[in-house]
Amino acid sequence: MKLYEFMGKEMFAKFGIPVPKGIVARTPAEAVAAVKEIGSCVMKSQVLTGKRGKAGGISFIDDFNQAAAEAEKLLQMEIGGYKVETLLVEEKLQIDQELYLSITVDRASKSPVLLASSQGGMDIEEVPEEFIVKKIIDVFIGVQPFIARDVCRRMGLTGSVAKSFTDILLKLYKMFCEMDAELVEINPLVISGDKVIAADAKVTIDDDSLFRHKDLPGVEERTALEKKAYDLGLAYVQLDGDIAVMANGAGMAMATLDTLNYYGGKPANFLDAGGGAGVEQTARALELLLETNPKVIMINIFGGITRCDDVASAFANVKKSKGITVPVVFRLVGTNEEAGRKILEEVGVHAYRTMQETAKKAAELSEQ
Amino acid sequence: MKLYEFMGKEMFAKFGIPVPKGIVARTPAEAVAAVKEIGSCVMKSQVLTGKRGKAGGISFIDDFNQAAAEAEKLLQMEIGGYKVETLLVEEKLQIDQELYLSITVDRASKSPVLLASSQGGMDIEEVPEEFIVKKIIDVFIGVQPFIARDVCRRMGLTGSVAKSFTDILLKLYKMFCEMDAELVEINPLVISGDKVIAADAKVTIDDDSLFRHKDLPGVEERTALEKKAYDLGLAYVQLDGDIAVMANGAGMAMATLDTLNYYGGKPANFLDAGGGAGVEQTARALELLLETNPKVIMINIFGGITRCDDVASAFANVKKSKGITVPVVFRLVGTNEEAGRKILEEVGVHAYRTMQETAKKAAELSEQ
Amino acid sequence: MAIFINETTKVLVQGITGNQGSFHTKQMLSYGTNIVAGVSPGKAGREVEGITVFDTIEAAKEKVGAIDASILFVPAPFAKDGAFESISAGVKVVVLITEGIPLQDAVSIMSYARSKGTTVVGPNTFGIISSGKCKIGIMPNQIYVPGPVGVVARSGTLSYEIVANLKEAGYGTTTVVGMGGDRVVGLNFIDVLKEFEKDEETKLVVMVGEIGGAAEEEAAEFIKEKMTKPVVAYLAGKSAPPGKRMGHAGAIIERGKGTFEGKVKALEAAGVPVAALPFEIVSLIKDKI
Amino acid sequence: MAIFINETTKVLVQGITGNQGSFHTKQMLSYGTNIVAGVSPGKAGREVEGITVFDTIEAAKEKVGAIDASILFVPAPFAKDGAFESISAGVKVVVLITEGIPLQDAVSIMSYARSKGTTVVGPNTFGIISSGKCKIGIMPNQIYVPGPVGVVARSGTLSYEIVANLKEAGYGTTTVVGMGGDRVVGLNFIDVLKEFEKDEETKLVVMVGEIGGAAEEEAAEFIKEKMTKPVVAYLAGKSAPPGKRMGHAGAIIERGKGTFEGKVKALEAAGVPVAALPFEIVSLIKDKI
Repeated sequence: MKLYEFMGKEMFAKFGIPVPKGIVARTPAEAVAAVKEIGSCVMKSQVLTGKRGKAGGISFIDDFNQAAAEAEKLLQMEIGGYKVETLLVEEKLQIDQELYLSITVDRASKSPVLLASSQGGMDIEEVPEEFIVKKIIDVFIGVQPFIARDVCRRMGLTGSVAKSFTDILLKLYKMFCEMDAELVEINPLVISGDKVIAADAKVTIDDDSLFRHKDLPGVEERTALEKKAYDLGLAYVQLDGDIAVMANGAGMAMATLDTLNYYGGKPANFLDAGGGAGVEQTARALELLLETNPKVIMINIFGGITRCDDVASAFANVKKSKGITVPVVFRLVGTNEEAGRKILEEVGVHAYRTMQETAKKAAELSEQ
Repeated sequence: MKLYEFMGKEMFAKFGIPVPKGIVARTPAEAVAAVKEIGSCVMKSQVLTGKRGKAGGISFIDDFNQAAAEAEKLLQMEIGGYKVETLLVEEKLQIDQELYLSITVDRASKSPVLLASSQGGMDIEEVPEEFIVKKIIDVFIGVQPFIARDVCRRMGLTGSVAKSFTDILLKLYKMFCEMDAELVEINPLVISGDKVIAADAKVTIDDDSLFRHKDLPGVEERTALEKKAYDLGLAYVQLDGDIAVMANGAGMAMATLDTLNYYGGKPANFLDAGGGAGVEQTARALELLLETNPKVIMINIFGGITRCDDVASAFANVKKSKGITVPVVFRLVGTNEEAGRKILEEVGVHAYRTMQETAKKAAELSEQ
Repeated sequence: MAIFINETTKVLVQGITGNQGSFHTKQMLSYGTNIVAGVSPGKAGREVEGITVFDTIEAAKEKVGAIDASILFVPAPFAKDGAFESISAGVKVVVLITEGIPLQDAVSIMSYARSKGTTVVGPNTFGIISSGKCKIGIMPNQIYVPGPVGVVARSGTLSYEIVANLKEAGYGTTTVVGMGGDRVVGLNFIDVLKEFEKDEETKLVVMVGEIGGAAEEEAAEFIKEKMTKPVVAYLAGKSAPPGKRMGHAGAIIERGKGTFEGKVKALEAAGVPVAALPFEIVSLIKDKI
Repeated sequence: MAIFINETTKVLVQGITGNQGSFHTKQMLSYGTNIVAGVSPGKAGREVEGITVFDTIEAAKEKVGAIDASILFVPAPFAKDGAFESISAGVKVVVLITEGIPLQDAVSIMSYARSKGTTVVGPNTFGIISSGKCKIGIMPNQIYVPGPVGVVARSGTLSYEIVANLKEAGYGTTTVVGMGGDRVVGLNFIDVLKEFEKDEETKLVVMVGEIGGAAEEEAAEFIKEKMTKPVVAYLAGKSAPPGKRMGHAGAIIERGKGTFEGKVKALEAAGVPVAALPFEIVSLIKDKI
């Protein structure tokens, strides 16, 4: 779950990481009040995407009279597909240098990895490798002062700036661990006089850990349909074809799309019904697909932890209760296959055995 | 640093470990007031030693009128050499079973070790091995629920008692780590109905860690002289002979006592002047020895990190400023030996080269 | 021979009394897996499919001796504790079926496993199977028959598809390893390729990869330099739109890395033919075995 | 030959700019130790006795390459961080001179060291010296001359005493190891005895123990079963009153264990003659070498 900048900064503040003075505003009137309190400031649109500066989503307010108009303008913007609904009105910082600092998890080493650079700011992705300090963190010892010292050395930080940076780094790692973050990123981390301040905040909390962070406010970046699927425990991505696809397993779902494409079919979605979906969940998944009004439905099940009879029962139930008018092309093999085929036959559906013939049939039907 | 029971229990409470309701009393009047508030209770003398129950240091008060007399009695006791200065007046618990639980550090595995028994209480040291559950803790993962489950299983705890015990164990380990304890011990840990309550508390905080626990109140169990030595950074133990002994290194100090004994000398103390003692500290150590009015002083220095010239200078300074009237037998070899010998000769002291001749001479002088 | 597990492997099932635990215990037993004990806290003394249930692994060890491998059917919030229990008990292969384990729990599990020399399969895996010898996982029994092909896959059902195709074409498998779909998993392609290279029975390896991450690219490097046995690959996700989550946290395409084209290029440069559809694998291996 | 360190060992000094750090750097250099770098945070660019000072070990490694061993003259509150730095940098032998390191810091250091395969000497040790080859510690140079005796001691000055006695009697030493006086130290007698048993130059081993703990008793067991070379011992504390702290946290006599008599009994049963006074060691080894 991605957090908005203002939420990330609230979290920073809670962990003792310095952030600029700021007020959240959801209307132009609130923004004006915020500007009144803060004075010369920067107005930042709160969206779950990067590059908002380049998109015009950040305004500098020197003249108090601009405030209302700027806020209105920003609150009407859409950036990277996200409508701007919230602004963060922040004091303007004196910027002497922009640093970069982040912690995420590295697949290869299976450990947290710390990235830092003395050349932070908008173009961090173009900074040459030699100016990026990378440290793999051993979780048994975490980020220790000696690691911070070496990061400072390589960034060329000394004196009180190094001290403040070290303090921020240690706290950021603590937050990363305690909040189950997937990513914490500060870009830029600003040197302002002898202070070091987090001028931005990009925080992503691991969705799988949310059960132990019940106090966090929810942030939704899914479409309504995707959200519905997520709540059902399904991985769903909307695409622009006309064949609704359900498969179990993400790899299998991808392979199903690949195969459909190969035969000229156009998938309407990616839907991974999950490893251990039972009757109830599978039925919900089917209902979801029906809502999208596809031309054809293709179901591709290779039962492992998913049992073929469960999927077949779910299908039969939905067919009986809701009625399914579009053609359904079914593939069903694996655990409890025979029982599943029998259930399908009872509701008049023949199940194919291979993915090829299923995909081919689905593609053909969608052409009609 | 050993904590009094009442301090240990305050710490338990802070970490969420259940303790009986209790009030600290330092006078009979305070004790009476406490009894008034708590009702039927147990009055426990607060001393830094075990076996106080067997020594009569614990009174059960059922009749309110006994309170003053019992408190007075307890406050006049001395148990294991410790004067009783404080009482803990506690509610009486219904005791269904007494358990034992402790965490300390195991030398051999260099790790924390957890000890638990379903047969807690006064005679824990006589409980057969098979009723003691011992778990070496890997500090990288700490005490995890699976460890607690296995401890409960082996202790025969189930249901809500197992749940409470697990909760206490996890919190006790947290306290052990965060408070830099050398030992945390609960004996007995009482099962009272469906509750589990720490009826006693034995907590020792690592002296070397006190710099990060500045908020802890000090507890002193040293004699005045030992305290003085401790404050000087010296390890000092009073013995009953007449030869004051100073050596550097604990092993060397012990060997010096052994050698003195061998030659019939009687050491008045054990004093390890420490590895890296400088001029100032050595001078303080000497002054300390002079205060004990010994018959002879034996100084046994093998310089390593301790430099012979530093020790000699310290001696010369003290001799010049305070005057030393008792005979001093000096042994001085090792780092900067020649410089040291020269300084000693300037104040008229000859330094021996071997421990044997030094100890022999000291023993002889003490006989005169 | 086989890799990681074989007919002598003594297996323990954690979470054996649950729905999935008991169902798959039955399936594994019927495949011939040597399951020696089950664990479910608070359920000691029960039996599941004839297997005795214990409260803890230590309790099981007291009765049945050392455990070689374990499989966890434990809900995500408790999976770390369960995995720690296995690792701490000296189990050498731990199979984590559980989906949705918090990322940092997975990091902790892998660190602890590394410090103890334990091999972790998963999390979010279908498991591992040495055909005809030992199955520790949730894959459908009937498609795994002994033969010369080693299979290593990121994705479960997709590997079933391919193993079933292989079987129909007359090719059996030595060991099939599911690495797991999560961002942090215990094994990478290289770990498994190394074992296949050493295994005498394995004559050819099929890699089943997907878009996202750099595991396939790193594997390509290893194959080029160290593998003498032929390797073929199938990669899923050719038609996936870039930048969208496709269910596996691992399958996020980030910053241009991990694209289908990049992976194909790397693998082909290492002499690994890449199938763009799963059923093409069979024709790719025909001349090589 | 020698154990743990020898003439090729590249040594780094942590805390080199401090009083003790600079004094002992000079002493070690004059003994012939191959010191390649020093570290003192914030002091990069200085020189101490001709040795370049760096801010961090990583910085030092960039200039001088891999470090084999390090010695810490770092105040107790910062010793854990310093030791972690060495271990993390891949240093294989870390000598912790520092006294008064918090117990749980020592526990963390030892755990981390174990996970990385690092040998820790100390804390609260005089160090380790391979005579005529390499000294990493604070012991007085002049008494260490090459010869056939290996020495392992809990206590520093006491070992000087014995090594000096040996030298005067004409016996030099291979390696002298100070285990350190704290309750938790990196090496125990057995770790060191194993190395001496393997070392060709070592013909006989002197153990210098003291009351408290069970290290001597465990060593006795090991000697009985595994050592072919003769071992003699001196134990300090025969006349120590029971139950009193004698300076080393390690030397507390607890619950009847670790007594002088018990240790002597265990060692003699293992064929190890025990001297009750340090200068008796020389006569004990006369017939054995």
